[in-house]
Amino acid sequence: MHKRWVWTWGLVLALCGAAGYTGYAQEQGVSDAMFTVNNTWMMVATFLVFIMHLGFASLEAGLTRAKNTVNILFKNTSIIAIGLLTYALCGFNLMYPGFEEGSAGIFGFAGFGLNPGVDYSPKAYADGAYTYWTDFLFQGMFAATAATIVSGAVAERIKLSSFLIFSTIYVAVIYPIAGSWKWGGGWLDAKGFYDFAGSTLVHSVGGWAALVGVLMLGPRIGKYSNGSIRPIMGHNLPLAAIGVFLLWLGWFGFNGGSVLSADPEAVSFVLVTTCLASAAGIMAAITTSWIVQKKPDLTMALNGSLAGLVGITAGADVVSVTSAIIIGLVAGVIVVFSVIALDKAKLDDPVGAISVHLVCGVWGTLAVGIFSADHSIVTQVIGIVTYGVVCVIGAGVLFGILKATIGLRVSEEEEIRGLDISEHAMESYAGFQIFSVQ
Amino acid sequence: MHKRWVWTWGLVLALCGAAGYTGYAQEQGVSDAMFTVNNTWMMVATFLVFIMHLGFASLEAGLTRAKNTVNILFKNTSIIAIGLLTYALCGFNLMYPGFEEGSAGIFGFAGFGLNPGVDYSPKAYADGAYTYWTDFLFQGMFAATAATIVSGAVAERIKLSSFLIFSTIYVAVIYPIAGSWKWGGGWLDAKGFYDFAGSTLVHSVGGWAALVGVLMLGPRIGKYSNGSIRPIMGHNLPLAAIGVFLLWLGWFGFNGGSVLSADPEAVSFVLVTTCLASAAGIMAAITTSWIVQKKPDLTMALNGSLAGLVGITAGADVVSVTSAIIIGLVAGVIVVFSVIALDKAKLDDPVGAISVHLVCGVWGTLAVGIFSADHSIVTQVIGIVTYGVVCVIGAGVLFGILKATIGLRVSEEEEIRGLDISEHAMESYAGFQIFSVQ
Amino acid sequence: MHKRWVWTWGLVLALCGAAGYTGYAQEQGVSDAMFTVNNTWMMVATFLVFIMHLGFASLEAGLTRAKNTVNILFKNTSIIAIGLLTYALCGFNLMYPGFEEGSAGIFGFAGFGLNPGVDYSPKAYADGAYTYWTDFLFQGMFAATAATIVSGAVAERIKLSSFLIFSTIYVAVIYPIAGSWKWGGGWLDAKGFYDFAGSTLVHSVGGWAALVGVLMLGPRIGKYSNGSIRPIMGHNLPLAAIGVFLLWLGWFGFNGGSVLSADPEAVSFVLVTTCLASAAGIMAAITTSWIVQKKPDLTMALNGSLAGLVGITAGADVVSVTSAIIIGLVAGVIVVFSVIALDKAKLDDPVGAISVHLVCGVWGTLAVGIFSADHSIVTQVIGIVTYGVVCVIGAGVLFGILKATIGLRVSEEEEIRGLDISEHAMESYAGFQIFSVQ
Amino acid sequence: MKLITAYIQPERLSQVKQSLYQKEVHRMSVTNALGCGQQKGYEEHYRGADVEVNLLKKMRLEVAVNDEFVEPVIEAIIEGARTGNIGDGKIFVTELSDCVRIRTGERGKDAIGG
Amino acid sequence: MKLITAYIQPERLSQVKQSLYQKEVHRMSVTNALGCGQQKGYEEHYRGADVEVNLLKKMRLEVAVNDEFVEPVIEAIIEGARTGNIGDGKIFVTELSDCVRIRTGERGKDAIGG
Amino acid sequence: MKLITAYIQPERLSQVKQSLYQKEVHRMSVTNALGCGQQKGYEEHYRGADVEVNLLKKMRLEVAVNDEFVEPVIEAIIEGARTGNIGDGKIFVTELSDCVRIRTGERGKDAIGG
Ligand SMILES: Nc1ncnc2c1ncn2[C@@H]1O[C@H](COP(=O)(O)OP(=O)(O)O)[C@@H](O)[C@H]1O
Ligand SMILES: Nc1ncnc2c1ncn2[C@@H]1O[C@H](COP(=O)(O)OP(=O)(O)O)[C@@H](O)[C@H]1O
Ligand SMILES: Nc1ncnc2c1ncn2[C@@H]1O[C@H](COP(=O)(O)OP(=O)(O)O)[C@@H](O)[C@H]1O
Repeated sequence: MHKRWVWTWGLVLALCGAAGYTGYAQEQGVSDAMFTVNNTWMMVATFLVFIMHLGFASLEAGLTRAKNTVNILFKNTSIIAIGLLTYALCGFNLMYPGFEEGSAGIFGFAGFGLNPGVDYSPKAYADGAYTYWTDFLFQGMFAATAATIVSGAVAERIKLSSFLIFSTIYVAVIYPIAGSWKWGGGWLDAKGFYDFAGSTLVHSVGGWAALVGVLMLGPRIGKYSNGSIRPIMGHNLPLAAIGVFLLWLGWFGFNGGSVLSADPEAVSFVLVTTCLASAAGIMAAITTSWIVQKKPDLTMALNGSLAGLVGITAGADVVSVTSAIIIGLVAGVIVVFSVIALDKAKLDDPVGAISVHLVCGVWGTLAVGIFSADHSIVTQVIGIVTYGVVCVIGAGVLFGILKATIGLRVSEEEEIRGLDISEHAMESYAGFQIFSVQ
Repeated sequence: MHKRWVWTWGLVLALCGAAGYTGYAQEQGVSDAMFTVNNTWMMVATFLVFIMHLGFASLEAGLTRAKNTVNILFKNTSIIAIGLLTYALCGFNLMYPGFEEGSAGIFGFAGFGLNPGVDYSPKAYADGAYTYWTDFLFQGMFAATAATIVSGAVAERIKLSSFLIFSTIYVAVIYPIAGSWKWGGGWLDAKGFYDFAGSTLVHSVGGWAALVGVLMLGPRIGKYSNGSIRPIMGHNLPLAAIGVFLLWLGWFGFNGGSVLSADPEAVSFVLVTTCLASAAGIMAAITTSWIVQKKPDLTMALNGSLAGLVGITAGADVVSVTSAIIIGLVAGVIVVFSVIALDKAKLDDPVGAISVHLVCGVWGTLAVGIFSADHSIVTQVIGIVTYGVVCVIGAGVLFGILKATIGLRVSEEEEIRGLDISEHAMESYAGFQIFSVQ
Repeated sequence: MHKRWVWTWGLVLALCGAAGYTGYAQEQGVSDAMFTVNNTWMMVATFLVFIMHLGFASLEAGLTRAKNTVNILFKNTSIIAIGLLTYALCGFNLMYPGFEEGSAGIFGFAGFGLNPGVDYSPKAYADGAYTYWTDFLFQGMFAATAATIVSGAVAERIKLSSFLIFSTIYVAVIYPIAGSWKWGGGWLDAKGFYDFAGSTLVHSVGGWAALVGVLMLGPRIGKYSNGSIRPIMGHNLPLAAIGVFLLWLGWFGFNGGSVLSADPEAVSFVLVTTCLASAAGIMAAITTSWIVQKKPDLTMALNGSLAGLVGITAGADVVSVTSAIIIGLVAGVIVVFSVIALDKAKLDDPVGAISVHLVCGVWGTLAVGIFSADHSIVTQVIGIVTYGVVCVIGAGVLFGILKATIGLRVSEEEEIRGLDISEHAMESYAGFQIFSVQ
Repeated sequence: MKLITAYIQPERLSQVKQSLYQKEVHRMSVTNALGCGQQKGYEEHYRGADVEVNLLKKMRLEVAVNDEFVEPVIEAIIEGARTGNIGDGKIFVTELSDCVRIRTGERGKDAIGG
Repeated sequence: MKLITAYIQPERLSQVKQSLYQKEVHRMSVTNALGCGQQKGYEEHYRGADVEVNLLKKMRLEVAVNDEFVEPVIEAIIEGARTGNIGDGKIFVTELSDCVRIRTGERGKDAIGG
Repeated sequence: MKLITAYIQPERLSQVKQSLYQKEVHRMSVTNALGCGQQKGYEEHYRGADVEVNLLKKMRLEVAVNDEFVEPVIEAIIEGARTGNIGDGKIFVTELSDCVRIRTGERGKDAIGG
């Protein structure tokens, strides 16, 4: 069975070579100890990606109002469950269907359920990089993040049931099929499109759906009134900050794990570009917001970190340290202007998901073509456009059917009272005096 | 000295064999690198179990009232300290006293303090799986969790001093002695009782004490009045959600570390069953609560995750993926009905500890007998009953003595004002306007 | 290029030998697998140190007022970005300038930017312990912590711009130069001064600056009025508790990673001394505060944990288990009295940073001389005094220039309204009714 | 018309509401307040320093009623709030010159109730 | 002088402020309150048990005015707060015996306004 | 009997309590409020958009007193709350028809104090 690592491996080796490091990885078979350390690393990376779900939950809850917090936490708790279960049921085998090498596959399906196969040998499965089970779990943790990205953008007004149905289908079918074109060894991979850890395959895929969701839902009541923008402030910025730090932590696994082995040079280099891009994103967003908004905005600093991280994700292993910093700086500037521009366009995205994941995801994917001599910007654009078209159509059709049937949005009264009471009949902070005039 | 790994090892190997994987682990001596990676993995697992203490603290604080938050945080901070210190003093050597192989031991004690012995060789200690120090720390982190489970159930009304005395003795003496019967290679182990990572040895042991505590303390003032149940809502659901995600994260180490080596196939398989059981628990609890309570309850979704995790803990390495999902689903249904039933029985457990840890702990232990052909349900019942009897008696005597001497419960006035003010003279959220009519 | 590991290595080996463990590490070249596991461990340690920044942010925010929370989160988010970027720019090469062996170096600089050099071989770089990139990132995560320590002490009244300028220079220049004297193989290292993981090099270096900052800023308005101390309570103790648990978690990497390889015996032993010191610190602080303050103080219990951790940091690898517990106990007692004494001296340190990091940092460094036969207390005192003098002067000059130019402190009106509104024009808990009469 | 303002212990609120319902009074407004009176406060300790807290949590009730309801409402509040302990609270009665129902614009006696 | 106290829906506050500004009334005090009236409450569910919530979030406005401003202020509040739905709120008017501006010590009519 | 209601700056509360204690007034009730008056508000910025905040945090004091205490209480509040800056606050005095102590059922003048 073809797995993602096969395609990535060559580039990792190329990088290692470039950095003056050749050696053990080329050996025919790795030692038992090497297999074990590789797999241990991939499991650690899995944990880190797992904790990103808490990061998203915290960030989204923190940047929205207290009357919708239960709802957001509920969605995020459901999504990780839905994501893992559907990935086990079909997602994994849709994303890695085992296209013939060089076949430019578009659709494949290796069957329902988890099954390593009769001739499964843990060590041989991925040439000693990880076991079948680790492979599934690592990829499964990725899958759910795409839906989580949507969650933040449509927060505070989407109907719970519609959101859950949307997420289930998006994550079970659309994400893995689209993913198979590159990581599954399909046609975009054959074309030379490059996306190391998912600026496009994960973040933009989530971001496009977020954009469609925001367009079809419309803004929250009171956000744009009489032509002016009335900010709706997040209710708990420490929670938002916890979210961002946990997301950064998770990114060590998201990018570091995408090396798909514990290769010391490759992984540690990726971690350095990842961290420096995040740091650069923070500084750029701070500076930009300080100049543009007159005061330094914490939420922009936090978004800046994520912008840098999303930006570096496509090319973390193929750009230089300096390029990584530049990618982060640009992402940090972009994210501030994008947030402001979307607001001007009356696209109401409470947490900045579109700016962070879609806009910076596109930027990061382009950046591979700009900063890496080995990749063509044209191919990158082809990949970006492909995912854009497919995701917009996919999300549009899904949201459209839901809108026409059970409805997408809660009633005005429910929205004003808050989704916690109307959808869950619960409060998130019982006893606290929380008053909101919005 | 006998250590837990000896008994578990055989089963891990059996599983590996079953999964078509044979190999390196049987070698006489593992390589230095293998020793190092095994030990590194076990240290990572230790960190993960450590962070469960923050998970418990957050969950318990989140599901109770703001006027008792300092008290809960204080208890959880104390317990980890008490747990580690007493485990170093005597717990470790009570739990792993080095019973003669096949001796069906009941009580043994290897002496006070930590001492690897004069002929200690790190690599030989556990055949290259981990060092003496890692062994102690990993097991020590487990020990304290048993007491933490009690903490949540008796919250908002137990006297701080009584709780601290109870926990110290329970964790220093009762938990390790009971644990020695299985993990220490004692008589229950000889009988073939199976509990992979502690559905019974940790969770039920905590859960039984929680049940006894709840029975002896009585409900919080105002919970059951005029024959009806008046819910006392948790004050901070984001905190509760953080707690559950951290607990799930910790479970990667709790179960994954219980393989007691970094064996790639065994550990990664255990992580997959663990995660899928948790995901299934969430979905089952959501569905059940949506049907039974008419609205989807976030706290039930969170409890569902833990229910699935506790349920899979006894058999994570010996059941199939499908069985793991079934175990999780059943646990998720059970936990909702158990919470409701306990409330009907006027057993006031603010955080659902009895339902999650005791009820699902029992279910998980039984499930090994049901879903694994290699284990007998009769032996599993013997184990469950044994621990039930011993823990109920042990906790009953301890709580009884405390009740008769210094008293178990704070005064009515102290309870109404809140334990934060009455026990600690502090507030947890100074400046916030928090009003509670309970 | 000389790196920190060279100097530490000898001691680690000495310890290993002492513990009856000899072996693989002395081999000429380590295997690829060993290199990979070593590097994987160091990367995990890096993540753990990273998460300390979230720990600091949470603790500091939790122990101060809600009206300054955005400001604190903003500072902490900036610092990690500033720390990593300046460490890449110059810090790393100032701290590890490659002093000639035995040259008793005072100042060296290996040039701007990151560059592993033309003859870089990942495995040869640190004899198979970690790559150049891991080395940079691990050390970079350390660097930023020194500035973060200051952040808490000067909170709620320092001007944002002044703080950011101070931190940038302190972390980019003073911390690495001072660090080079010991870890960079400079003159204090040659003298035999010992500081395993930074009781002095990190914690005291931060603590001295904190002390200078507190002295030059003066107390918060209303803290000391009419000769009496009016406590200004932290607004969110769950957040503070999250912070401390995350800091403890981070310390597994801070101390465990300072072994600078995955050596099973050395690392696991360090983790045991670290954890037991923390546990002892908690119990001692609880007991002391219960006696002295009449009620058990949660914030003291939390500070006790950190006190124990800071105390053990200098000697975690060279003291016995029993000594570690004693060091922790003493630290736990010291921290309570230090907090009270500083308050009596009208030194207003909102989070206890001076007591935890400076006082216990000094204690921990002394303790190496007391509890380890291999180290001289005189040399330890020389080291302590050196760092004290240099940091006090360095921080004093920096703060002095800032005070004379742009000013150190916000206006009285800004302080009363809160830095969140005055510096950032944002609230941290929009909608919550938060009233403070201070 | 009168405006009755009462300060009661928070934990008595549901009891007081019950008593008012029994007197057919279904309209009221509640605010959180802090009260200082004969009731002893308590000490808080924080990091070695003490502070005396004498503003205790109370609930403030406001009920606007027509004159014939004044005594029944006072009785109902007393019935629901009295425990016999210091700190039970106080009731204040002031004259109400006018009352308007925003929804309908009704004024005076009709606006107060039903 | 009169003291006008109004309970309104929280989300109408900015509208009411706008209307008051248009009548040149720039001074007011706002408190959070919970109100119980004709408006139906809602049920909360928590871990299998239900609880009826009938204290709904309201804003309490206090505006002290000279007599000639009473009617304009009432009108302005109605204009800003009325949606026509149950729960729109109530306005209570009481007599004010005196008014003091703390900063200057001014008394009576002069202290109320500008 | 009179009901004295004062809006003051939050940070002056302990000062005001002190002054009242000196006049032997030990009973009062405090509520959090937001005030809008002559005092300038401030701008908040959030994610690129601005919002003008002109409801500033205030403390609302209520003191019920017998007539002879009215002037001393007003003086005490002024003494404790005055800084001379805009925003110092206002005091409103209304007539109190009755007062009841819930614990004892006492009425009128006796119920107010001690
Ligand atoms: N004169 C007063 N003015 C304003 N509020 C008062 C006054 N007297 C009592 N209160 C309120 O009533 C509450 C109860 O009063 P307290 O003197 O403690 O109890 P009791 O009336 O039973 O002796 C106080 O906390 C305060 O909120
Ligand atoms: N008699 C009253 N006394 C005190 N508050 C009242 C009274 N009547 C109404 N209120 C306040 O006004 C709010 C709106 O009243 P409600 O009866 O729900 O609406 P409407 O007046 O439109 O019928 C209530 O929630 C309550 O806060
Ligand atoms: N007419 C009024 N009605 C209600 N509250 C008022 C009135 N005038 C002032 N206040 C309250 O007093 C506070 C202080 O008033 P402000 O005009 O800012 O200061 P000053 O009285 O010193 O000029 C306001 O924030 C508001 O809470």
